[in-house]
Amino acid sequence: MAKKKSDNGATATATADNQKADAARGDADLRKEFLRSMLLQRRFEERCAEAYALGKIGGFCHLYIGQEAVSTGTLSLLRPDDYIITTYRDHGQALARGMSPRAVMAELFGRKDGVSGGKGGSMHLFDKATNFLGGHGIVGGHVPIATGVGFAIKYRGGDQVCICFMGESVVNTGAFHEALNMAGLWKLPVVYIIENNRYGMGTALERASAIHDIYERGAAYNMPRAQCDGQDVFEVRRAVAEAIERARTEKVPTLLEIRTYRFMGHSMSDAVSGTYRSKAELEEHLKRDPIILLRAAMHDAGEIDDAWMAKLDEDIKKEVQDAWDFADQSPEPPLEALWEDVLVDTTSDDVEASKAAASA
Amino acid sequence: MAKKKSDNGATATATADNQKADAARGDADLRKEFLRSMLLQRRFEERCAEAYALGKIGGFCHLYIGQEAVSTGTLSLLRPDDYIITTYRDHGQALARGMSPRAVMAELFGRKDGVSGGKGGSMHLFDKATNFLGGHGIVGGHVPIATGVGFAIKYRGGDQVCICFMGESVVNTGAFHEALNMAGLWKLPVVYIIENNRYGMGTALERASAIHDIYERGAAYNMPRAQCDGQDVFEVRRAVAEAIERARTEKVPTLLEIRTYRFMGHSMSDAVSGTYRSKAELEEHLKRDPIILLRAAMHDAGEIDDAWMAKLDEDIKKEVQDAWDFADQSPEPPLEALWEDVLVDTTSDDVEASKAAASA
Amino acid sequence: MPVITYRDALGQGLREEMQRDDRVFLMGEEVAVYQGAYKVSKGFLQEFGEMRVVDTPITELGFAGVGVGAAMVGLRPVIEFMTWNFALLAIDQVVNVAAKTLYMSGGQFKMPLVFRGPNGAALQLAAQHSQAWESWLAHIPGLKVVAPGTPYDAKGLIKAAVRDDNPVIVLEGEMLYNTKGEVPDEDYIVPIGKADLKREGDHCSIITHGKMVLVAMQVADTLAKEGINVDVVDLRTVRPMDVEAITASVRKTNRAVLLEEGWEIAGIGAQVVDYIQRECFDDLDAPVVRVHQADVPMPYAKSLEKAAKPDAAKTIAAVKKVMYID
Amino acid sequence: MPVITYRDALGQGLREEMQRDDRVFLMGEEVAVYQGAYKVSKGFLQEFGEMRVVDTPITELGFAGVGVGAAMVGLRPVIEFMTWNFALLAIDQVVNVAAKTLYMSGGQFKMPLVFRGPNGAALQLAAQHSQAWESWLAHIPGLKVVAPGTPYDAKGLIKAAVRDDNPVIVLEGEMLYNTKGEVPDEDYIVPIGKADLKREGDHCSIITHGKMVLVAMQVADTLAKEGINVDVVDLRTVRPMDVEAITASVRKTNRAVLLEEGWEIAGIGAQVVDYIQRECFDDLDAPVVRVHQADVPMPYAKSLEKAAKPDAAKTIAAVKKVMYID
Ligand SMILES: Cc1ncc(C[n+]2csc(CCOP(=O)(O)OP(=O)(O)O)c2C)c(N)n1
Ligand SMILES: Cc1ncc(C[n+]2csc(CCOP(=O)(O)OP(=O)(O)O)c2C)c(N)n1
Ligand SMILES: [Mg+2]
Ligand SMILES: [Mg+2]
Repeated sequence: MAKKKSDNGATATATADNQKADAARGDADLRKEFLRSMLLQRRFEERCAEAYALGKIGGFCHLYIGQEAVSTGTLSLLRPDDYIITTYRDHGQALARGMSPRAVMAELFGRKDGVSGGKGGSMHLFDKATNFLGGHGIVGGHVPIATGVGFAIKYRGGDQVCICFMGESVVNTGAFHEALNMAGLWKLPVVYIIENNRYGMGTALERASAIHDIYERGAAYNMPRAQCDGQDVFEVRRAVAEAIERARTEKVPTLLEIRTYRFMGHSMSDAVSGTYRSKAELEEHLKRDPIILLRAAMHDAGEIDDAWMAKLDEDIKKEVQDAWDFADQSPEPPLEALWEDVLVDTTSDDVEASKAAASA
Repeated sequence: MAKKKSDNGATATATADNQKADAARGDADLRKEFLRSMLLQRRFEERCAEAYALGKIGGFCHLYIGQEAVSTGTLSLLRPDDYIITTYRDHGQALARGMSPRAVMAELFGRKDGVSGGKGGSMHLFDKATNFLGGHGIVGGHVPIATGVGFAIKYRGGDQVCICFMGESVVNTGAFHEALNMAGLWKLPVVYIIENNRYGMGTALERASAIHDIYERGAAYNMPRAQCDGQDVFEVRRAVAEAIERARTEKVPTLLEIRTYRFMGHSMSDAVSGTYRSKAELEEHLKRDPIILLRAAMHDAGEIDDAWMAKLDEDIKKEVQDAWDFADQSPEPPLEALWEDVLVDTTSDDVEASKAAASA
Repeated sequence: MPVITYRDALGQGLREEMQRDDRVFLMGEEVAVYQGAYKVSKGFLQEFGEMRVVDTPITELGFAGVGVGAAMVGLRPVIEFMTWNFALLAIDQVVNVAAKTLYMSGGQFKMPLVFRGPNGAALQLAAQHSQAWESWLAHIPGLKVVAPGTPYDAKGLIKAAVRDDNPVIVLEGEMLYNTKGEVPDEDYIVPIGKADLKREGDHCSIITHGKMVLVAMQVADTLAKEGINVDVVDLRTVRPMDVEAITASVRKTNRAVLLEEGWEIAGIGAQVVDYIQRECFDDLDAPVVRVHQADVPMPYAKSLEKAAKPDAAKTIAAVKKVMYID
Repeated sequence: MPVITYRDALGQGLREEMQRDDRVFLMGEEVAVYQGAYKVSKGFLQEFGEMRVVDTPITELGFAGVGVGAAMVGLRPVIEFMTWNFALLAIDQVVNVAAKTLYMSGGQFKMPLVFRGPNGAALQLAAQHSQAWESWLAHIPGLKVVAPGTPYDAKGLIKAAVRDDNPVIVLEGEMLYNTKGEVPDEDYIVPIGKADLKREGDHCSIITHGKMVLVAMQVADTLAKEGINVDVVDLRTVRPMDVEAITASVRKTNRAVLLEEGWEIAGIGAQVVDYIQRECFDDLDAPVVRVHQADVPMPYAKSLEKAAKPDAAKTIAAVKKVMYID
């Protein structure tokens, strides 16, 4: 499963590959940062499950547990002015991008201090400050938007990139096809990242896609493409770094399939295993928990010990508890908010002023 | 341009290929039939242009001139119980399928005796008797319908096939992608035929698709695929025969790109050349007029002479004139027809009777 | 009579139709292995097999078209949209093909096809997942559109929909699936196009459909205690609409409140207002009042969502308004 | 004042906005090399280059989404749909993203985006190409929807649309492109949300928008000869609607005819009826009468098409009906 395939990119020599792998590992500080980032997501999601059971979070809620190496590995590479867009399974990415756990939790609680003012909820985290272009609820719907962001970058002659996360089911949607064709045609700086967790709700990839190595769909769009292991944060980082580099310098999009697994049900109403996947399958995958893998590697390398780890876990639990408390104390949005944000009251009459406002 | 590529099908030996090519040529009678079929389409379309100029045909009208070898080569292979579905550029295929020129012309004139009762017009020829499932106006919209027909054939355990014609622009639409993925996934007996006439309105293929050998899109759907010359009716017949055989016996869909050219403008309001293609390019392509190519081959083989050809042309002109006269004399649909056919008044309450009615 | 849920009533109706007619099949996302996103098709895969209970990739446009194609050549597909919000992606097939093919083909190709799934808001699903599409669908000639509000009507209408030789839209409700009611075990049909007077009263007509029927009944109960007796006209079908039932009620009560789940502008209620002013101009004692979702995308926060939705309190206020009570 | 076509008025307005603001670009099928399917963007490619005048593949859903993405990060896209019929394929982006992102993001991401193109029937284009979508689009909170009926309004509204920081739908008309009218050379805006009293009279209000404005003006001329003087209220914007202009006119004339191009059920006219009965209940001397397309898919045959479409004769009959003249 973890084997790496790469087509149409630079045909890397073994040495170059090793160099990249080293770069992807970063230094010990960075590795600690990875661990912190992944563990924060994990603990955050665990508390979300709890809050959901208590009725503090409502609606649909999709946890990211098991996939943390993808967000952490990817977002560790981004500049502040790069863009991210994703699906309803967005908590982990929001945190990895640096959104405050308080504001994210407050959003999930539907409160005024939530990132989206309590109006978006779990599926619709948005944050202008970090160029986080949302959590989107329609499967495939955000992929053309990513292409549009890539278009805007090219239009302005910038060297930003746009990262577009999606589940593996998305590759069967018309929106994906239309969006990737345009990105391939126009050479837009977008990295399309498929988080292939093997299931779209209860439908296994093999029952939904006519091909199973779905990164190969990139060929239809003349797009560099690759597949990598999503449980190894270094491997994610290496593969994404390559794609980002290509986008930033060569202005070429990439389709990257990252193979991961979701450890929880699809959403809060879905059992962890049973109908469509067996307990045995789940347990097999739990062995490749990305946090455990990284922790073990660092432990073996002597970079961390049990005490350090315990302390980290404690700190993070505190941080998440703080987020919970903050969210719990944040007020409900005022009733007037119902009528706000339907439309804005502004125009671009003064072009220069409005440009300045937009870039602010 | 005319070179043949084939992937993922049986890797044919040269001998087998030759045999197939021979079979595709048929006997002299069949070749005469081909010529007749293509010439009928050509003359019919020429008169449509005239009728359009006279205001007898209204709305959008897309002529098939230049592409006749595709319809003739393909439909010569179908059984009466096979299905055809196509786009708004449907006159040639309707005739090649055996719909009466009278009923087709009457439809274009918007008359009561038209195949669709005057309600469909040029873009919406339908004929239940020949399993002609329409002319469709939304680019890409009919491709999922073809997949549905394939599904129905499989559902009933039949050995029919469904032929789905489309322009090359269609391969960029989401509908195409979704439909072909399902056909590849479920192994449905559909032959998807791209009539690649190089332009979608004024947009050259290369400006719309990230890849230029568009039959390769089939790989994304694990679908056998091939490319062939569409100006040579034998070549069309050979390639389509292979695909139909595969659909009928192996129940496997095929994506076939047939490279052709449209000799007229996109529709009646579009100039033949100028804005998006040069006169020189057009003239180059006119040299490979499918009718002239076939006529020359038969002439060279001594199968026909000038007198035979003149007679054929005269007969066909008469037939088309007869269709025109018929259409001209056919009454306008009665005003009550406005309110008919919005809904039917029937139900499937008596299942057996309604099954019998459906298959009748 | 057995008391079962709306979910099971739909399932029972569908199952009976699949048993009696082997041309009927169910297709959609998660209908088979997963037993239905909302479990309407629980046990179907086991009973009917994978050719008749078909899981699709996430391709609303594509599988709606598959339904159209299969219907054109003689099958009777039931296409499930996991929710009608996602059906926007397929709306071209619904509107441009399913609704028009009979007409464009001069009556040659009928379209015995059902598109069904939950419509409207559930709880805190936010803007993209909380939309009620009946006025859009009712706008389109060539479709029939039903919106059952009770288990009885759900079974009867789904069966009528499957048997109808036209494309029928069935709008269900996520919030309705668990509601219970009496549903006969036997084979019966609720005719498409017929409203149902669910409650009789002289003071005012509440005209509604689908999920809001429950709210209207609740309102009727509450008002009855205050001595106000209302007609509850459940349209059941929003296209074609039972104009006679509407006008008969309004001619009796001389007052009407229109209650619907969706947005105001060009909603179903607007059309009913038009029928009423056209047919009952001299009968009306007060302007018709409409109750509907606030004219905003649905917010996530619980309090805001509640404020956005039509409910019993708003409906009671509307009834009192048309009765000039305050 | 120069007299130019509706087509050129749109082109002029768009060109001026592209000149004044380099964030504005035009994208769609055939807008560049082909000079526009209906030539609205004639010369644009030459003037603004291929980065600002962008031909797309046939991917309505895709390029609508590209517009959304570009708008979210600060550009001001103008997305052309070759016709609004094809926009059904993109409606998910229009409704679920363009209209909702500001709200869902709690006000963070505005959406300065124009979706434009011809709407409604032309001549004999048959069912799939002859549909008027204003009631669908007006149904959706988060959108503004304009439908200019004259060259003057076309230029003024397209400019207002481009400058607006919200998603604005511009419904043009294939049959309008060649119509002519006075259009100032200079920079001006027609405010979104304001109706225009295009003709004054005391006997009846004809309330309409878009392509039907021409028909209404023709009707007004004809009726004037018979001594019947009508108000012609051109809504210009169908969302948000200028309710005041509607009620002011109806309070004066006490009679209203609603003329629209689209289908009846839950059409724009139904909503206007609702506003009128709500606001002018005691002012009305007769039920409002609506004129609209026959409730059928559009047929191809010339005679049937004519019978299906709303026109002057039908409108005159409606005016006479509300005036109890026969
Ligand atoms: C167009 C559309 N259809 C259906 C749904 C319902 N739905 C939500 S998530 C989901 C599965 C998506 O799976 P995948 O893309 O693999 O992402 P994952 O949930 O595994 O992260 C489905 C069917 C939807 N939101 N949008
Ligand atoms: C969804 C959609 N978008 C746009 C159009 C307008 N349109 C009609 S034909 C056409 C070009 C199609 O080209 P192609 O598929 O190559 O077929 P050809 O006309 O060359 O036969 C376009 C853009 C349409 N009918 N449907
Ligand atoms: Mg998945
Ligand atoms: Mg073409």
